[in-house]
Amino acid sequence: MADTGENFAAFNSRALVEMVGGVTDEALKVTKIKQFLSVLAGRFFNWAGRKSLFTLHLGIKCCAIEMAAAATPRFDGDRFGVLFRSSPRQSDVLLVNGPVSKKFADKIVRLWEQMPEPKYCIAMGECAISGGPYFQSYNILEGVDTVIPVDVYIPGCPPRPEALIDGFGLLREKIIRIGGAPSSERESEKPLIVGDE
Amino acid sequence: MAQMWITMGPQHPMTHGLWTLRVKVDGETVVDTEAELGYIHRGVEKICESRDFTQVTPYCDRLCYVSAMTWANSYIYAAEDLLEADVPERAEYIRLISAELQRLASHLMWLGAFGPDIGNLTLMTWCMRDREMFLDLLQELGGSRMHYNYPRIGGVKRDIPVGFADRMIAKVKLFERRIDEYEMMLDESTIWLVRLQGVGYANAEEMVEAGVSGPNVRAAGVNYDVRWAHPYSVYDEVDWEPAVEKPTSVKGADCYDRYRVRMEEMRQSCRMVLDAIEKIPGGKNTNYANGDEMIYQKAPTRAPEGATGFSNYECTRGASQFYIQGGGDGRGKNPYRLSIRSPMFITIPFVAKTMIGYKVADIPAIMGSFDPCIGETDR
Amino acid sequence: MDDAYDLRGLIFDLVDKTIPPLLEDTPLEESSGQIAFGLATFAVVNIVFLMLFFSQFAILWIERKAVARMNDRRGATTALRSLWVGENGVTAGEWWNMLPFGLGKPVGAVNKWLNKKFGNRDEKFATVDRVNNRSWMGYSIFPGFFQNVADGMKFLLKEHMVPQRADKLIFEVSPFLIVSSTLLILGIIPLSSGIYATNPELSILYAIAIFGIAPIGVFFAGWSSNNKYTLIGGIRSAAQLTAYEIPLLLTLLSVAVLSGTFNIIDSVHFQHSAGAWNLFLMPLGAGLFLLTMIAEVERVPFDMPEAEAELVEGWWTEYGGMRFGMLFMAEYIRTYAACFLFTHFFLGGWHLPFQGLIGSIPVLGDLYLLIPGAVVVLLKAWLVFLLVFVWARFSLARIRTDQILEFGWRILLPLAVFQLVLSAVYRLYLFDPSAMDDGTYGGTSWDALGVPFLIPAITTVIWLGIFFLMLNDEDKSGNTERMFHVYTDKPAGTYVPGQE
Amino acid sequence: MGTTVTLSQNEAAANDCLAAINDRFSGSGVVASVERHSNAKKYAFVRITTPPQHWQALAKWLRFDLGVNYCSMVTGTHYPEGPQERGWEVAYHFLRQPITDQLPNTHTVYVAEKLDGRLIPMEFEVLIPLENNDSPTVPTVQHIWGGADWNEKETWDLVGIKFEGHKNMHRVLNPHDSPEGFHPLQKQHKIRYHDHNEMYDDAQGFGRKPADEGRIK
Repeated sequence: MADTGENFAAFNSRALVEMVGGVTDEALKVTKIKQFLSVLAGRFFNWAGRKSLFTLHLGIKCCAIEMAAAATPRFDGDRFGVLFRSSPRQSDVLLVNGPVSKKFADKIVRLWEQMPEPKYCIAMGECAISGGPYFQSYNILEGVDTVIPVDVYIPGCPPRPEALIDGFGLLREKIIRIGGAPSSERESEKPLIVGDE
Repeated sequence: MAQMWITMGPQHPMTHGLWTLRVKVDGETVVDTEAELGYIHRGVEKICESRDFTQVTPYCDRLCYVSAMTWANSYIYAAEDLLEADVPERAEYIRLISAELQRLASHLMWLGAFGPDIGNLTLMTWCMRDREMFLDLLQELGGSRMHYNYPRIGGVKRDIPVGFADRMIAKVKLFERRIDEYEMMLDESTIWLVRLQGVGYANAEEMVEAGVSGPNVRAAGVNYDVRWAHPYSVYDEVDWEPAVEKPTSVKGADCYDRYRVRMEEMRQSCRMVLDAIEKIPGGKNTNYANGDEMIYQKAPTRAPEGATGFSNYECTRGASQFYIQGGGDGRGKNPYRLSIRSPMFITIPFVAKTMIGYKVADIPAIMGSFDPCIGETDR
Repeated sequence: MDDAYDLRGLIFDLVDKTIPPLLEDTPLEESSGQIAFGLATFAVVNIVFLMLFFSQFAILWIERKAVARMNDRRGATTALRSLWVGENGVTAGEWWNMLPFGLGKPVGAVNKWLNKKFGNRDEKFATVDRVNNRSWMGYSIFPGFFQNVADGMKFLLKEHMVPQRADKLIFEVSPFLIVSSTLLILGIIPLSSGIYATNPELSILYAIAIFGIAPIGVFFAGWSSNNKYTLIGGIRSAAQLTAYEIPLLLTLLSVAVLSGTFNIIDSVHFQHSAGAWNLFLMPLGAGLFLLTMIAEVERVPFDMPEAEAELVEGWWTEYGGMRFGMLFMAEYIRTYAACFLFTHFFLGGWHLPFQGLIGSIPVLGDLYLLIPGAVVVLLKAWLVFLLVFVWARFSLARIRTDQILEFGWRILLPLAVFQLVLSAVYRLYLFDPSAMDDGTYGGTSWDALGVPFLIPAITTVIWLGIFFLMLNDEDKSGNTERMFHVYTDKPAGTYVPGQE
Repeated sequence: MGTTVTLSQNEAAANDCLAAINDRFSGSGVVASVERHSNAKKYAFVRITTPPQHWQALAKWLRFDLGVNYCSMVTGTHYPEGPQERGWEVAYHFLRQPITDQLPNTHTVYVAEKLDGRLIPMEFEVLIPLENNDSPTVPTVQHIWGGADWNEKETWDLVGIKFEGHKNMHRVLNPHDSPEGFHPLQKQHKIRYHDHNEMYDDAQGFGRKPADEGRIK
């Protein structure tokens, strides 16, 4: 500590904290504990986050039936930890499975805002992607991505439950990369499309 | 506790879709209700005015997401009325079989969704498991799991595949035993009975007055079934009887009656398809090529201005009706106006008023027993 | 009979032998006894708590897999293998190579060898196996066990949200109220006579008192969320828990009357030394206990407070993230504690089934008696959980609130009083205190007229008879008209319009 | 099988209804006829055309004297280029269902062959042409058939035909905050991309030209 004109007689807690911090930093740098922690805990939490995707129990239209079928004996989404919760507070994934009408647009944004970060949005079916067969309608938005950022698109009208399961697989791939980044900070990450080679 | 309004929906497990039920409760008792629809109003009627008559079928498939085949058939009969098309008898039989298979799948979906309403989660997976059998059969016909685009004006898209008959008979016979299994699981459970019996009374005359139709009315002892009153396909040639329930109270049918009548309808559908597949003209194991005159007769594609077509069809939830006016697009290629009558659009406001006086916990039971489908409601 | 494996004694002995010599000639020498006691208690409490807590993952797993089987599904298959294998061909990063100093290299090598040697069964099924998390020659080990670990850890990641108009303080406090009071239950639950954290004299009363705290937290949580669903859920919960607390208390009182003690461990000892488990002496009490306990832990068919059909998720609708995770965990701990209490009160705790009979066979009996008490208790508790709680949850529907309350006040309460009187009669007139024996083979206090085990046998037979009579009666009296009366089985044409 | 209503019964009932209507309303502008569907079994139904001023009287008579107890659908149509007397049209569809009072534990199985008179199920179609102006108005039948209630709400919401005397009229399918006077099924409203219909003229898609590139979003 160089002589900078400070009063050395008085107990300088700030300097003490700095000194201790410096020593700790040095120790961390030498032992690379931070790296250990970030690698081990980061990998582990990433694994947990992508293996346990609770989906909001929201049924809009046809694809909702395929969503339900994906949870039933033949397809069994529970194998991959996909569960359906009724409360948006306890969900990670917003599965938009139908056309978003003008009346429902602000409601779905509200549901999205009620979900805690990190949260993901899957647009399932043509209606949610682009309006689908109803793209000419006076009451239907041209895709849910006009109001909510979408992570994975699952085309089909409706997509089969296998495609939905594949969509969750793609979402897990994406989570490997983005981890728990909040939804507002993934603008650069381009959305994935099921079946897009 | 003071009275308060609770808004159930649009995202709510009870709604089976996207609509809002506003309930005024006094403690646990429902005092007043209000139904709010239109969350997935897609303007199908408007879009169809710019589609030609063949292109309307996929939109009708997508009207109700659990009974696509019956809704497409319903439209096809209206279009055939408008365009004066003739249908080969084999095609009528195939339509009957496909519609009844769809009815089985739809009622299974209803039972599966009704289970969690009451709190029985296993019922859901069991019913969906059995529903897959019928989806597989319909997939053999239409090529898709849910929206088949199968009937054509003047026939059907393609014939039943070879071996379809045997597979169908085996599955339907298996399913007839499964119905007994469900009834054993449900009817012998006291909890199931105390939750359903005496809840959600709806009187026959009130319901007819309000415009409710289908199994919901037949549960109250009304012997009216479109298949019986205005038989449109070959329903007068196959072996079946309308399933009519005998209500136990002057107040009409309760949830249990509606549950029973749907179980019985499933039995009747099984009986019907088993009979129809034997009676089908041309033989059950022959496969005619696409467009063969046994299954398809070419129909005119244009309708003059002023011509109208109307169909009254027994869908899985009640009488669905189409009213088409020809002469759109200047050349008669499109419908000028296509109007759809959805049974659930009438039923949901009625059911909302039915709940008054019951407990909050009865709302899902009552609503589920009427089998709401919002796709057809909002159109 | 005391369990042969006395963990508590072992640790106390160890500490008593090591600590006082260490402290000799130090200022702490005088209080070395207290220090040793404190250290030993600390160790024992931690060990027992960790054992109870981590064995709880087993019941989560049991429920998930058993439910899947009942639903004709496969159930969760998540295995730890996906940690390094990744998803859909995107590897999760070879994290062992990212660790500094190459410390992870051996792990990587072992992994590589395992995957190569015992990985996917067939190259052709590589995708299938990866998707299904099959990790050992095409099979998975404990499939889905780590799903609950993943769920729990994910809750830690989630954002903490408080509704804007919620009562923030109470909203934040009530999960801790529920969780902390629930964890206190684990303190008095013995895994065997040698493995327990503490053993207060009146531990039965303590358990009931602790069970009674959580409803307050539930009501707070429901009220403070400022949501109508949670409010209704909280009120339903308060009403239901109050209604079922009293039959539960009376049932436990009848257990205490029969065994003559308010202590859990003593009551387990009593069952063995008197010669019969309480289950066979008071089947009615066992049934009452299970019913009230299902209601207390709010599971189907008594799960009205969180009925997801009409109240979205009941009183915890507004909780997300780790708060929700903790509430979820607390509910399972309560269930687990209920299973343990049933095991101790009615299934003879750590005593083996037919311990006297099988234990007296020369060689086999000795082997039989070697089974540790803690294992017996855990197995019994898991079995109770599987056969009662899980089975009921996924085969029954839920009862309406008014029906729940009516059932509680008008049926369970009188039955509980009746059971109390009955057990007093058993204790006073049928019990033979002189024949009690705390040995390996148990006593013969419940013999009568010279016939061994006459009283439990007769009691069980009578109650089973009543049960089956009521079961059959229900089917017959329950308005057969009502059951199957759709009229299509008769041909149309038998009736004329307007007439029956 | 004998379980269904036959064509001859249907024909007879339709003629009876026609005779009754002509008997009661002849000369008042109410025109009735028996028509046949040209699909399926070619069942007959009764088509009635009435001016709006006689509609409520006709409705009450249909409901209470002829036993038409079921209002199934209401369709409004807009003819902007139609004649002056038929710029709008409301089509009501009714069913006559055989209903009797139900006592507890009883039910009625109607035997199709034995049905006669009022009990034979019958379809009715009532057409009400309206004048070609900006505010088409028709008297409501909400109080006569409960089933007409929400159907009329929907017709007002989508087509914009006012039902005079309808209580509690509000939007049902369109959002509540839709602009005043927005009724999407009127013909002046076009659907999105309505001028790109050429790609739908060719069902197979062979001649699909990228003509609409740049114009579609």
